[in-house]
Amino acid sequence: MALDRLFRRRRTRGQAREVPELWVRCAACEAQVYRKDLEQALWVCPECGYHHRISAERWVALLADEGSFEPTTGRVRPADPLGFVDTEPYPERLRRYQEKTGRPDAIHGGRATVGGVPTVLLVMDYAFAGGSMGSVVGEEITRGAELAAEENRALVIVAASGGARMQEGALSLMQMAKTTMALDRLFAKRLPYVSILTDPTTGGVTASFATLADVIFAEPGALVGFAGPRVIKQTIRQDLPEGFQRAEFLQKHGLIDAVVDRRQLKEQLVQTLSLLYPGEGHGA
Amino acid sequence: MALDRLFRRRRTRGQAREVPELWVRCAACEAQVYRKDLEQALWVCPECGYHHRISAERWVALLADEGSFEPTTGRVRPADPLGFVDTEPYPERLRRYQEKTGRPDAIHGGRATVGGVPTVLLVMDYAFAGGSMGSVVGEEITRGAELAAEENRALVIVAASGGARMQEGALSLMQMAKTTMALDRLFAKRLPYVSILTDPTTGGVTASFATLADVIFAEPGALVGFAGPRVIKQTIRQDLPEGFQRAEFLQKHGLIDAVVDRRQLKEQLVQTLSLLYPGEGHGA
Amino acid sequence: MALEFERPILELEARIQELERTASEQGLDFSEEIELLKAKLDRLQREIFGNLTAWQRVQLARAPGRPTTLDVIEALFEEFAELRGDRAFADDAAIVGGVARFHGEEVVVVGHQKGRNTRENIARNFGMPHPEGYRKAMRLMDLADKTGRPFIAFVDTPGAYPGVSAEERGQAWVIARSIQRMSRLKVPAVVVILGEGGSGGALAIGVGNRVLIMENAWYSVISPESCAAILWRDAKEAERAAEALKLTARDLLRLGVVDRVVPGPKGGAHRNPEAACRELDRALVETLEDLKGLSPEAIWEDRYRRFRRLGVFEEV
Amino acid sequence: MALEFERPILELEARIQELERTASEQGLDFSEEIELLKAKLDRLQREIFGNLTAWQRVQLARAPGRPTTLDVIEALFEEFAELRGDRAFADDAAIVGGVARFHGEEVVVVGHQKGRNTRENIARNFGMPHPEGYRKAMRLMDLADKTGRPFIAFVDTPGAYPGVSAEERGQAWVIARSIQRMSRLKVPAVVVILGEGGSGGALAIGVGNRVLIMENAWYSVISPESCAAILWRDAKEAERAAEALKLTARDLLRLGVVDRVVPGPKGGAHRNPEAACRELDRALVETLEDLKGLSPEAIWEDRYRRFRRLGVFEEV
Ligand SMILES: [Zn+2]
Ligand SMILES: [Zn+2]
Repeated sequence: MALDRLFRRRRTRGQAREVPELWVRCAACEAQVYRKDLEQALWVCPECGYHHRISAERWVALLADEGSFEPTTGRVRPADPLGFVDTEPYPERLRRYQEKTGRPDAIHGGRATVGGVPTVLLVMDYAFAGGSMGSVVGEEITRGAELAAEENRALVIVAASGGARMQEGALSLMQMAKTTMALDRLFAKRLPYVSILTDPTTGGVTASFATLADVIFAEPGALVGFAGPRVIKQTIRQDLPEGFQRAEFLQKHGLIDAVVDRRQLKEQLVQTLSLLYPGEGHGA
Repeated sequence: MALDRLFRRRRTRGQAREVPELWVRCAACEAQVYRKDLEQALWVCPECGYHHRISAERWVALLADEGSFEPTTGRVRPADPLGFVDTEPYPERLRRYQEKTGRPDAIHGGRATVGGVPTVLLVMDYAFAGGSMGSVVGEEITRGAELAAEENRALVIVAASGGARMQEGALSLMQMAKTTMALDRLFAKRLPYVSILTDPTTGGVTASFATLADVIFAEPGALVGFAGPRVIKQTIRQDLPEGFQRAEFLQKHGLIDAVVDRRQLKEQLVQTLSLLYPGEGHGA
Repeated sequence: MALEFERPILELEARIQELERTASEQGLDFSEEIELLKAKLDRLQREIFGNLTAWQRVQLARAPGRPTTLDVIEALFEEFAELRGDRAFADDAAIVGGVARFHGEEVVVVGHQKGRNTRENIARNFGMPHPEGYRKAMRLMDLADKTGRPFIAFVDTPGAYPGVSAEERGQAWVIARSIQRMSRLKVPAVVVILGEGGSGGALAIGVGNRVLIMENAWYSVISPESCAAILWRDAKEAERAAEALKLTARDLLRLGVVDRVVPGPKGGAHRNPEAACRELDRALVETLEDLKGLSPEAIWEDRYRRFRRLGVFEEV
Repeated sequence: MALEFERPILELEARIQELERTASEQGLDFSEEIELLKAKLDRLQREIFGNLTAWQRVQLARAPGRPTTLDVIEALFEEFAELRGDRAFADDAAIVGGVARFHGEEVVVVGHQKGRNTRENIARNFGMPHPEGYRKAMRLMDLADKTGRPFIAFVDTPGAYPGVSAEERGQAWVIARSIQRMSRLKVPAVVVILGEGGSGGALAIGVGNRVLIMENAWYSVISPESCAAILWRDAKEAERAAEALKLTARDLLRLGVVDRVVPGPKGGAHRNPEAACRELDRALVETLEDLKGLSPEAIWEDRYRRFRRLGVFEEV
C-alpha cells in the first residue's frame, strides 16, 4: 500500500510543518499543500492521504454538532504526588505543557450532541506530555463516563497517548482500572461508547478504556498497540513486519471495527451512535 | 514421542484383539500381553502405554465408587423419525447394535458417587453406532444434566463419538443445542461438570456438551476434533501434521486441562470434583 | 450458470423473448403464439417447481444469485453499520454482522456470508467460518444483550471450515460456546435459514426463539455429499442422501426443527431475489412482533422449551 | 547468585560456619568469637536490610529463590488442581491457575509464573504472559463467579510480553478485558504482589478488593530500566528511576495503591521462603476473613470504591 511507504518517511511529530502563511508542507509526502485545502480536508493530505495530528479543539469542532459543545474538563489539575524529578522537576514539566496547550492536563472534552445524540465527548491531547495518562486524565475519563451515565449520554473518546504517565508512578497505573470500571456505570444503562484511536495510541490507554468500546474506529495509518515498536524491536531483536501495529493491521487481526478516513468519520460516527443510542425512554 | 508412532500403526477398531484365553495382543504395539496384567492396568498396554477402548460398563466400574452405581439410562429407546434407509433400514441397524451391546442406544449411565461426591455419571458407548448422537443420546444427556441439577449432583461425562447420528437428520443436530442448554440448569446451581474425552470424540458431540465442561480431561492419544481427519485431508489436500487432533496437541493449543493416564484418572477426577463440588448447603 | 432441471424453463423463456422481439421488430402479430407459449411456460414451471426433489432444492439453495446475508440486509434494513473482528485474532469475512434498523427498530444482526462470485468466495472462504467468525458472532450476541436489541441471524453455510487452522484454534470448542452463548440471550432471537444450513457450523448461530426457513433452503446434520460418502461410500449418491436426510423446508417444519417456511417466488429466489426478500420481510416483521413484550426471563425460557422438546424416541 | 549488597552478610555467615565447623572438628571452644561474630552479623543485617534502597529492593524482588506463585500455592494450600489453557488458542505457561483448598475453604487461584532456573524460565517466558495467559486468567475468573469461590491472584511479572506475536493477538485488548472481567467479580478477590508487579501486565490480574504486597516486592507503571531509558536515555540510571517511581511496598501503601505489606524474613524472602510464606499465610487468612459475609453486590461495590478513589490531583 502507498500509505505504508509514506508512514516510514513521516516525521516523528506528525504535525504538518507550518510554512508561514499560505502553504503547508505535508509531514508524510512533503508536498506543499495550500493551507486552506488542507484545512478543508480536515488536515488529511490531499496528495497522499496522510492524517495529520490535529488539536483537541479541532477534534471537538469536527465531531460535535455546531454550537453544542459545553466543556466539562479543566477543573481538575495535576499534582506531584511522588515529588518526581528527572531531568527537571515534574511540576516544571507540567507548567511548560500547560503553557503550550492552555489546559491543565492532556484531556479536553465535555457535553455535546453528535448528529443529535446527547454525548460526552472526550479528546486526549498528544501535545500535552504525549497524551500520557496520569491522575487527571484518569479522573476526567472516569467523570466523563459517570456524567454520561447520569445524563443518559453516549460516550465518545478520541484517544492519543504514549501510555501511562511515569511521573505519577503506580497512581498512573491505577487509572487503567479506574477508567475501566467507570465504563460499567455507562454500560449498566445500556448507553453506547465509541472509541476513536488516533496516531499513536499505546500502553496503558490502549490496555484499558480505549479498547473496551462497543465500537472501535481507527484513523488510517494510526499506530496502536500495547508495547511501543522500539521496545518490541529490542525484545525480538529483529525488524518489525511492514505495517505492524498500524490501523490496517489491527483490522486484519480483528481488533477494530473499521479504519475510517477522517473525512468520513463524523458521518460514520453519527450512524453508529444513532443505531446504538437507546433513545427516549430506553436509557433510564 | 513414542506414542505418536504407535497410533499410526494402531488398528481402526481400537479394541485389543482377544487371543483366546490368557493372552491379548496390544492393538498398538502388537505385543502379547498377559490378559490379567492388561486388565489390572485398566487396559492400558504395559508395553507401549496405548489406551485400549473399554466398554461403558468398565468405565462405570473404573470411576464410580464401588457399589454406588444406580443406572438411570435405558428406558429411552430410539425411533425412526425419518424412515431412513441406506444400505439397510435404520431400525435394522439399531437392532443389530442393540443386540451387540445389550442397550437401546449409545449411552449408559446413572447415579453414582465418585470419591464420595454425589454424581451423575454418563458414558457414551462407541460400540453402538460409533457413539453417534441421535435423539436418545441427546435426551439422556439432557436428563442426566437435569437429574444432577435436581439432586445436587456433579456431572461427569465420558465422551466417545463419531459425531451426530445421520439417520435422524436435523433432529440429531438439534441435540447439540438441547444438551448445551441443559447444562445451564446444572451451572445455575453451581454444580460442577467434568468431561473426559476418549478416542475418538468428533463432530457434534465435541461441538456441544463435551467441550463445555468446567474441567476437561482427555486420555493420552485420544483423537478429538470437530471435523474428522479424513475430511480435513480432503479439504486441504495435504498430509496432516504429526499428532494433529491428539490429546497432547489439544493441550498445547489450550483446549483441554490435562492429558490424564487412565491409571491416574479416578484419583484426579476425585480431587477435581472434591474441589469443585459445592458440598452441603452450597448447592441449593 | 443454469441448473440442469431449470434448463427447459429458461429455453422456453428465451423462445418467448425472441418471438416478442421479432414481433416488435417486424411489426408482426404473434400474440396468440406468445400466449400459448406463456401458458406452456406456466405449466412447465408449476410442473418442475411443484415437484422439486430434495436434491434439486439443495442445488437451488446453492444457486448463484440467491440472496446472501448482505443482500438481505441491504434489501430489508433501513440502515446497517457493519462491525468487524473478534477483538482477539482476526476478522473472519465468512461471518458478517453489525447493528441495523429494521422497520424503525434497532436490531443486532449476524450471518454467514458467501461470495457472489469466485473472487468474493475465496475472500469469504465460501461462507465457511473459522473460530474467529464465531467469536465475532458471540461478540454481537453480547452487544444484543447489552443494548437489549432483538438478535437476527441469517444462516447460509456449507458448514464450519474443516481445516487444520480451524481445528488448531478450537473449532469444536467455539461452536459449542456460540451455541451456549446464543441460548443464553435475554433478547428475542430470530434465525432465518437463507440457503444452506450445514451442520454445527450453521447451528452455532441457529439457536433462535423462532427459526424460519426460506423455501428451497436446506438444513441438515450433514451435507448430502458427505452423508453419501459415508453411508454409500460414494459422494455421487448425494441425491439419495438428500432425500433420506429430510432436509427440505417442509420436512423440517414437520419435524419441528423450523417454525415457519417463508414462501419463495416462482422459479426460485435466485431468479427473483427481490420477491424472496419481500416475503422474508413480512415473515420477519410478524415473527418479531410475536416475541415482543416478553420479559428477558420469558424469552430465555421460551428458547429453552423450544429446543428441549426436539427429538423423537420411545419411552419404555 | 548473591546480590552485590548482600555479599558482606554472606561472607560473614560463611566465616561463622567455618569457625563452627573448625570448633566441632577440632574440639576447640570458639563460642566467644562466634557470639561476637553473630552479634556483628545481626548488626550488619539490620544495617543493610534496614536501609535498603528502592533499587536493592527491586533486585530482591527478582532474586532467584524468592517464592514463585507455584511455590506459594504449594506452601499455603492443602490441595491444588491446576487447570490449563484458554480454550481457544494455547496454554500459556507464564500464567498458572486452578482450584485449590486454603484452610479448608475452596478458592480459585491464578498467578504469573516465573521459572526457577533458566530452562524453566524459557518455558515460562520469564513470567511474561501472552494474550492466551490472560484469557486463561479470565476463564478462572468465570469459574470463581460460577462457583462462588474467593479469587486469589499472585502477581509476579516483569510485564506482559512485548513481542510481535502478542501484539498480533491483541495484547492491549486482552489486558483491558482482563481488568474489566476481574473488576466485575462477584466474589472476594485478593491480590498479592509477590515479586515484580510490572505495569499493565501485572494489573490485568491485580484488580482486587484488597491488594497485599510482600516486603521488597515492587509494583510500578513501568520498570526502572525502561523508565530510565526514556527519561534519562540510559538504562543504567535504573537506580535513580527506581527511587523516583516510588515503587516499594511502603511507598505504595502510603499512596493507597496497596492495602497491606506482608513483612518478610530477615535477609529477604529468597533466603527464607518458608518464613515468607508463613507471613503471607497469616495475612491471606485475615484478609479473606475481612471480606467474608459481604453480598455479591457489596463485594463489587467495595472494589469499585477502592479503585475509584485512587489518583492525586487538585480541584479548582
Ligand atoms: Zn502528503
Ligand atoms: Zn502396546
